[in-house]
Amino acid sequence: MTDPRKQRRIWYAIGGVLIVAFLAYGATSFKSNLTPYVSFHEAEQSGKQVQVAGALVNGSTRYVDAAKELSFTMADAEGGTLQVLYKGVKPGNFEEATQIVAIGSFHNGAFHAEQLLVKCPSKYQGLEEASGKSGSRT
Amino acid sequence: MSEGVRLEFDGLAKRFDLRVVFRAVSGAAEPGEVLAITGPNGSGKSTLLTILCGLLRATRGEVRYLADSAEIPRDRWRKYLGIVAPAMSLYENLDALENLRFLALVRGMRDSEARCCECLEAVGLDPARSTTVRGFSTGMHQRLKIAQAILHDPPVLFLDEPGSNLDPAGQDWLEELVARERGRGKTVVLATNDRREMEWGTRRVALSG
Amino acid sequence: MWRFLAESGAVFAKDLRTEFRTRVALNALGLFAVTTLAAVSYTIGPYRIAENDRPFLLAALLWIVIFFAAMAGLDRTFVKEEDTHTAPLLRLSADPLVVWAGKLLFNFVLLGVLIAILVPLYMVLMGFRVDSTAGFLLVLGAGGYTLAVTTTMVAAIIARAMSRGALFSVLSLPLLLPLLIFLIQGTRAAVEGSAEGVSEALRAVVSLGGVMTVVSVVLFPVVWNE
Amino acid sequence: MSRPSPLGTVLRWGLFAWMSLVIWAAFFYAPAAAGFQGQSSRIVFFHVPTAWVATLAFLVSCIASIRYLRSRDPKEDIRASAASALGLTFAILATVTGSIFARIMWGSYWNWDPRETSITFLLLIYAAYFALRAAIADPERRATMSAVYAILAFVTVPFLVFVVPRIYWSLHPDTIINTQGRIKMDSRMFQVLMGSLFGFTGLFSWLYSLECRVEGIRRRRQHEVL
Repeated sequence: MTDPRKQRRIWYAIGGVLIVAFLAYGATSFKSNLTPYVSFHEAEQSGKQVQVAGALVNGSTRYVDAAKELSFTMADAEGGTLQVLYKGVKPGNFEEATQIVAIGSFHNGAFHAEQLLVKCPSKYQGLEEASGKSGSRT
Repeated sequence: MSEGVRLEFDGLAKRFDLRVVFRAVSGAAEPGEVLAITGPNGSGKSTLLTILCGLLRATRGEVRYLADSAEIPRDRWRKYLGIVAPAMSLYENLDALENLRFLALVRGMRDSEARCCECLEAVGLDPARSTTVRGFSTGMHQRLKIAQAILHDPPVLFLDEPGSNLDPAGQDWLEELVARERGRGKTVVLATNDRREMEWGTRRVALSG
Repeated sequence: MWRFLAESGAVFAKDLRTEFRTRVALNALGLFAVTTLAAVSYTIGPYRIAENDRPFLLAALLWIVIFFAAMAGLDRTFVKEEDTHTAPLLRLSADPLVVWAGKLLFNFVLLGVLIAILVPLYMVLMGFRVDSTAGFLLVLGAGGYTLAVTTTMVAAIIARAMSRGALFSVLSLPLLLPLLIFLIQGTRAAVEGSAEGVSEALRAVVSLGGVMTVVSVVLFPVVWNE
Repeated sequence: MSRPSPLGTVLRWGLFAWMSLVIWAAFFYAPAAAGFQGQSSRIVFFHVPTAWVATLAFLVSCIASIRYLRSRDPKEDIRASAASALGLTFAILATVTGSIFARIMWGSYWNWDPRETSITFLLLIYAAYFALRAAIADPERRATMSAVYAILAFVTVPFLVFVVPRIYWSLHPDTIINTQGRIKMDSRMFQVLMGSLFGFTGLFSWLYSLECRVEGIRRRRQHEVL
């Protein structure tokens, strides 16, 4: 109880440190495992409704217009692949997709997607530059 | 806490959104004095008292509590004051003793039980100590409020129309109480329009409407 | 320290005693919870959700019911002090942090009672089953605390305002939405028995609760004394 | 009222010229980006700066709130409310521009992409902030309560605005400076974007000073009544 103002400042400093500590503690948990995606392996094992994310394998797309059936192969970062079947209209920018999320379940040897989310190339680059480099992404 | 407290306020003004309650009110009260604040209805007597006891911030101006000319910081004022005001109530669902016991506990008072009973006796509520406040008459409620204000024996007492709803005997007893507290070096601030109560004042601040 | 505990205990005991005599807050909370639960159970019921969607949807619905009920009653302790004009005396008598701790404890216990009644009912009515009971209890406990600490702060703010009814939920929800997201994920993980998922969500909830606690300790006196 | 200073006049005209240049450059200097529908990538020059200003305003409002609680200077309250009002405006602009972009690129105006979610929370908080201000008549109390709420919001919102969009996979194009810390942008586009960010920040500071002055005059007139 020497100087109340000094004391208060110390308490505020402790409070600030605590807040930062709590935020840091939480942030690690957000980063590590809060994504909704599962690995291809897990999707094949569980057969439950899951979300998988991966890249489109070039040239694997097959689309039957009359039946509105789309099939393609997805590849994950470790090089694993997954055959995906989707009933419905092919998304407009599907061929240009760099990354795809498929929501559905694995059964009868393929992943049956009920919904597809398509991420477009998000490179803010000029049309002419990008077209020369397409397909050579990391 | 036997030392006396000098109360000063200077240039106080209060405005609610568009309504100006008062502008530039100043005054002071020494230990052993009774400061009477008078003024017609709506002149801001109760508002002034809430500002003086630190429950409301003034738009402009300053309030100071001085003990031996050392200023008491605002967040400690509450330890030095007791207040009776119409706009403040006790817990309706608790009985008289429970109310005082609770207030004594949160004030961190020792041997609170004895002190609570003493205060109840002082205001003449001893027979009603286990009656729920909901069942109190307005006069009894007023007495309990006074008991609550003197519970911790504060050096500053704010009394906002303390005699309202009291019977003649109660008013006599109140006058005695004020005189006694004054004699013990307490600072009393009294907001009233009652002619008799105004007489108790040793200083006066008159608010205009 | 002991003094602090004794004094906040007194505030808590006072609130509990008045609550027992009137049951305003408990009725508000309980009736709200039971009504929403009945509506949810009637319109959705235990079998209308596909097996695959159950963990997530049932977890989401459970927390929505709890949050709804919380919005209905957790502001009572502060609003009642203002409405019955007892707040000024409490303000002059007690240390602000003592009031905060007492009220927080009261809200936490109130939520605890609500959860203790609601969750078994929910399990029966919705066919809700949990794989990891310990994880579920931890999520409920941490979630209840963080919910209580946030709403206590917002309730203290709105008690000093006009037209409070709607204001309480308007002010609370933006602050509580992240918590809601984490709690739903944690509960879902508990349902599926994923210890890892539970611990991830718990860390997020504890982090949020910790931040709120620190901020409340600093800011509650400011709000309360205003 | 004092006459506007010559420096202020120069700055205002400079801002006007700069913003005109930015608008011109956004459409004629920068190229269209690959993979976007038609010319839709150009919205980035307006969408990103408005979102940035909304966040900046939120930060300014929070700092002013903390300063108000420390100094009790009504000027800080004016600053906090002025920054919040601008923040709300720019958050709405960011939402609208983003929503139009979403319609063109993903086929729906709104699909709760994480970034759409986080801006919604920002909007909700701003809205709640003004609901609170409207509900308190006493100016000192209004200033304190809204300052506390702004700080409460500020400690919870980072979870949503800054953390959640980075955890979840999002349809939203990568931020300019991505997780690897590399700038992924055509140099001409980058120049225009930086110019636009600078211009919008200037626009914000001009509007902010105007807003503060207007509110200051409004209050002074009330004080003249006093």
